[in-house]
Amino acid sequence: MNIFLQQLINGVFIGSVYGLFAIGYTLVFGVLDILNLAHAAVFTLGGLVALWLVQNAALSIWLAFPLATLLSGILGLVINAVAFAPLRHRPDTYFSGLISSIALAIIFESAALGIFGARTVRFPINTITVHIWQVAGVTITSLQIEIVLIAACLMAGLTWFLRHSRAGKAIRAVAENERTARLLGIHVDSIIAFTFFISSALGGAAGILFGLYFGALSPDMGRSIELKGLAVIVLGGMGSIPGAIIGGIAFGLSEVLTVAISGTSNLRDAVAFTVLFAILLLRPSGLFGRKQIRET
Amino acid sequence: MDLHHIFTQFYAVYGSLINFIGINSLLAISLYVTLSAGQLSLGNAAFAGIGGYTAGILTMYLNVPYMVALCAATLMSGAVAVVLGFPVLRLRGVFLAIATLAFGEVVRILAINLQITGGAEGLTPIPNKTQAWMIFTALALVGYFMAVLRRSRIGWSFASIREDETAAKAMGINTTWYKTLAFTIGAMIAGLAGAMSAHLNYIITPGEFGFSAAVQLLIYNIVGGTRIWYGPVLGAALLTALPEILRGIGVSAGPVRMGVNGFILLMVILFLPNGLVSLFSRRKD
Amino acid sequence: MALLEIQNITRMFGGVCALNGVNFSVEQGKIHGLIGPNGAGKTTLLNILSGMTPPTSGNILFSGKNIHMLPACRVASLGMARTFQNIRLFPAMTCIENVIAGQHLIASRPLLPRLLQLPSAWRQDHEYEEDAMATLSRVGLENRAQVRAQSLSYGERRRLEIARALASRPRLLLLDEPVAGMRHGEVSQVAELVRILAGEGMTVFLIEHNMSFVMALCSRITVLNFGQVITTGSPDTVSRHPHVIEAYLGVDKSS
Amino acid sequence: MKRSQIFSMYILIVTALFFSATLTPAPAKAAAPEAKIGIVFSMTGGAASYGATQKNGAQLAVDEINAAAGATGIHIKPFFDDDASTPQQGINVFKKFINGDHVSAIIGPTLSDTAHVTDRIAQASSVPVLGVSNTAQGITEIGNYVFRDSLTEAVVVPNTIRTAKEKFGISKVSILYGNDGAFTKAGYEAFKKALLDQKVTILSEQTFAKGDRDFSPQLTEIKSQSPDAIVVSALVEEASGIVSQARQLGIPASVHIIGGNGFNSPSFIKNAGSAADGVLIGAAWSSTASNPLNQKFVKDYTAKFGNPPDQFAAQAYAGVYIVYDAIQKAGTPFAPAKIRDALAGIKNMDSVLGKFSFTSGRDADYKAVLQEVKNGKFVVVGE
Repeated sequence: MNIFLQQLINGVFIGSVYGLFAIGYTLVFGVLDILNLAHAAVFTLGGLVALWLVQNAALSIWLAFPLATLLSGILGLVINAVAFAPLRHRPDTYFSGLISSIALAIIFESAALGIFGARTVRFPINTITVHIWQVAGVTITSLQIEIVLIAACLMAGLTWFLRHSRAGKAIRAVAENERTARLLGIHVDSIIAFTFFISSALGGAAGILFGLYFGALSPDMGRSIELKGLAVIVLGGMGSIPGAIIGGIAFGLSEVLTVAISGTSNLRDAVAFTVLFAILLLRPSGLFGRKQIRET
Repeated sequence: MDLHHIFTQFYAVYGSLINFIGINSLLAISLYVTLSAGQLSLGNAAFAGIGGYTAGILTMYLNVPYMVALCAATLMSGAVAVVLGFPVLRLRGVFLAIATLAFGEVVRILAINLQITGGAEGLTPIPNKTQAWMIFTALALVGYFMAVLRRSRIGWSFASIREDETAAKAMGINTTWYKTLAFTIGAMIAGLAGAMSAHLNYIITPGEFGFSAAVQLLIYNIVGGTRIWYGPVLGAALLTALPEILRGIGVSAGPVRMGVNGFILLMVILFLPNGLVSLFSRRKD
Repeated sequence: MALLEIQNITRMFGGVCALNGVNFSVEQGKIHGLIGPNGAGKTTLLNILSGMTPPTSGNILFSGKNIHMLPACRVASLGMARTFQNIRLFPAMTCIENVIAGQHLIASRPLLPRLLQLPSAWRQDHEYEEDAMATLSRVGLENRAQVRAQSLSYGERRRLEIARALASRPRLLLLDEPVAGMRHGEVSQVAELVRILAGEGMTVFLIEHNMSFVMALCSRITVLNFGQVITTGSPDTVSRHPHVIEAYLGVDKSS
Repeated sequence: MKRSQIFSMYILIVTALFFSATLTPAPAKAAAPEAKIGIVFSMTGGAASYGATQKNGAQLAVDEINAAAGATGIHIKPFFDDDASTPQQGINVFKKFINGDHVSAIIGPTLSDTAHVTDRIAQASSVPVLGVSNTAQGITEIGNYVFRDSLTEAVVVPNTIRTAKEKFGISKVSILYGNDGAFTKAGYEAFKKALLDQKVTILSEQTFAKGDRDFSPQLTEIKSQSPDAIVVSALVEEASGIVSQARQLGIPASVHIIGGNGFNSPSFIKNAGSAADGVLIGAAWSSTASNPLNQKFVKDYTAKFGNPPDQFAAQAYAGVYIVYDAIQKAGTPFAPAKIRDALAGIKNMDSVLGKFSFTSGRDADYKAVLQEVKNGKFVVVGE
């Protein structure tokens, strides 16, 4: 029995990291109907910048984490200014926005390769003290709990922010209908820039937590989570924050259970993409999505 | 040194590069066809994989003649495209892209786990049958076909669907049928290119058909320009030769080349929306 | 003889009843108007007629054939063409290209003869281009043939969309607010064009808010309000009908 | 212009050319003979981290050789290039080396997938190619111009399993391997054959994909089977993740972890931290091997590049010396065919890898080594 429990914990843990990555991804899609494919590169750079702060600037992780998250947010502003704002008024904006974000992702990855080198590196051993507990035959580490808590706080914080704060409501208004939002006096351009700031900050934070737990950061670490992030936001419903959180946990669990049941993980990714494929065809609005997505 | 020697010297060094330009141009056109009907598909790299594996298996295990293997590969990719097309082509825009991307990843994972496709090491040794003239004859024929298609009823229907699918329906265009046709023609050309490439490199590995390969085809189209069929060919030729050009200028191997690639794409999408081909095409924009 | 018979068409969007038991018919070779306040369900009805949206219940007979289940492209191929309220032109194409695209149903343009470069193929193309130019000149856009649709003026776009609809030589032309936003001169030009088309035997069914245009042009008018037909008849009888006045001008409390 | 004037002008030009050629500031003696060697590794793409250390090892060897060769000895003129971890780019580089630069020998490429394709071109143009990190089957079978100085897993692994059985009494194991890379798949096949040959029961076979970082599902399964040891075929990024997560999941230290070539790098110990202790690594080279050439190499490399060398750097370094030794035996830096014959004839040459010779099939032949990680250092268990 405790193996199943252990797998459950593994699934919830990795699912919360997927969820944290996905809410930034889906936030931008919700507002602009465009996929920001540079998001995975921000995930990578967030982790590497935090590592640099801890190693070279000798900051404690509890200072480096918020600072690197902030820097990732600023990177988000750059992404918006360079890749999305200039294209907003073009007829094929969803298409060209996709391409410009791919271009930025390539540039960011080559910058990471150039600055931080190709080697896989990790946070110094004593960055964070890790206690390992054996509870009813199931092992949980303090780091796991801290990460799940931080992820949960960020997700809850974002949900509260969108529902109750003025800026949050403005973001939802722009997501609903940009022209009407403009009529109501919302400064749409700065709200969109602000959305990129939050989205990239969350993406960077997910990268730092991922690097911290798995002890492996490299310029191409964003690649494997990019496709899974895509599957999570489609599963959860494009543009829906609760969908991304629940989708992330569900996706993490499905990955872990596929391995547990089939005993081998070569089918793991195949299952993930087949599920994604099926959802797109049968229920493209996903679990919680509400956008009119399929027919014209 | 007489001209002949200079040419053989140039071809000896850059022969394989020229072949890759030809293959990548064919792959770029395969995506151009689908884009010309307004369908953003990221599955053409996977169709190239299907074509490559089909032809490779036929020539390696059943030593089927090369030309027959090419035709079989083209038809196989087309058949898979028709089956995949009907469910997938009801999706719009970025959702179609994600669905075809998921299909591409499933193909890649299957190729890794199946025995007949040679698993992770890839299918090898595939007899080296592809010659340069074959690639460029195919490219010329496909190019001619594209130019003529543009002026036929099919071409006008693709263009109408690309501009506005609803209006196209109201004009009597059976959009489902024509979208599937664009998707299938693209898949067949990709299958042909994949089969030729497999017989050029002795080997075909699953890694060549994943997400980044599909995105690369999209980049050829965007940089080249998707308004006219030889736009993507221009994009494919430039970006395939870029590493050699950069080496020639003395840009050291490593991240800088990758950065230059990304930078060119960004400049094109920001300042040259209709791609390089719009620089010297006479159409007033 | 009725070309188009609409038999108690109903359409529900979730709980909202957009159309409720609509019944009327459109005579062959006549100009039929459909008027009613905003939100009466006019465009929804047009979408149902053209096969864009399936009705919840009811039938549509087009020269006797039941078409309410057919998709838009099949309906169009039976000889019905339409324009859109918010103008759906092909922006990146020039005017002549828009009209050539509109010839889809009548221009076969087979691929094989073109591949073989047969002279008959190019002659055929030339003929179709001339036909497209003729259609353009009917709407007064012959000197704007090579201009991109996206750089046309509002009135010109409306006329180009009518030209594109005419390109497939339809038997029934559905116009969704053809003169909305046009200057007076252009309105009378369109009215003249529609009169000529009807004269040539084409049946025209149009939705319009410009009352003088409708009253002058249409031989029969149907008034729609809250998804129900108030009345169908000649312009005079309709303009004096109490419910029509009430729907437009509201009830006179004093009387 | 009269014919005679043209003729005299002609003579003038020819003599001017002749004198200028001899008076060009050539060094006093004829230039020292130069052997042109093409060296191609993956500087970008998936295998970039291996290409980087390989280039360092090769560069160090080239600098040492050119310094030692002095004015008269044969110098090495290296042509470094990047195959971007793809067969396509590898072909372009090989063609440029052979037809453009007319190199006499080639070292590389990094990945076996690329070698499968590029080595055929070297064979067809009869230019000897020495792989320094290709361990998959079917590489040296391509032809008599294809060599490699990297011990294949098929040689290293049986020795590892035998020693592990004798020393730690291992009878039942679980296997965990990366199934979408030629390097890790080849390692898995060698381990499986060795385990079956030596009658070790295999409880289960778990797989993961390149780039994966989360191994807890597989490790939880393995933990429930309580094996004597976990046999892992992985690259270094995955290896450190697997080991640290295994210990974090509570798999006791009594359950040994046995790794292949992929583990043999200082970044494995750095990244895995204390979890690396007790891990057994069968490898083709050890940084703590006592042979003096090796000690000097480790000291010089660490001084020059700031971090200790890994197996990939060592095999690249040895590869340059092997090719140089063959060029010296062939007596001329320009005849690829003679260099090939000299390479084939190398027997018991002293190198950082130990007493090195080529087998008849042109594979590497020297003593593999089993290492155990003890408080942060590789310790050689049994020769």
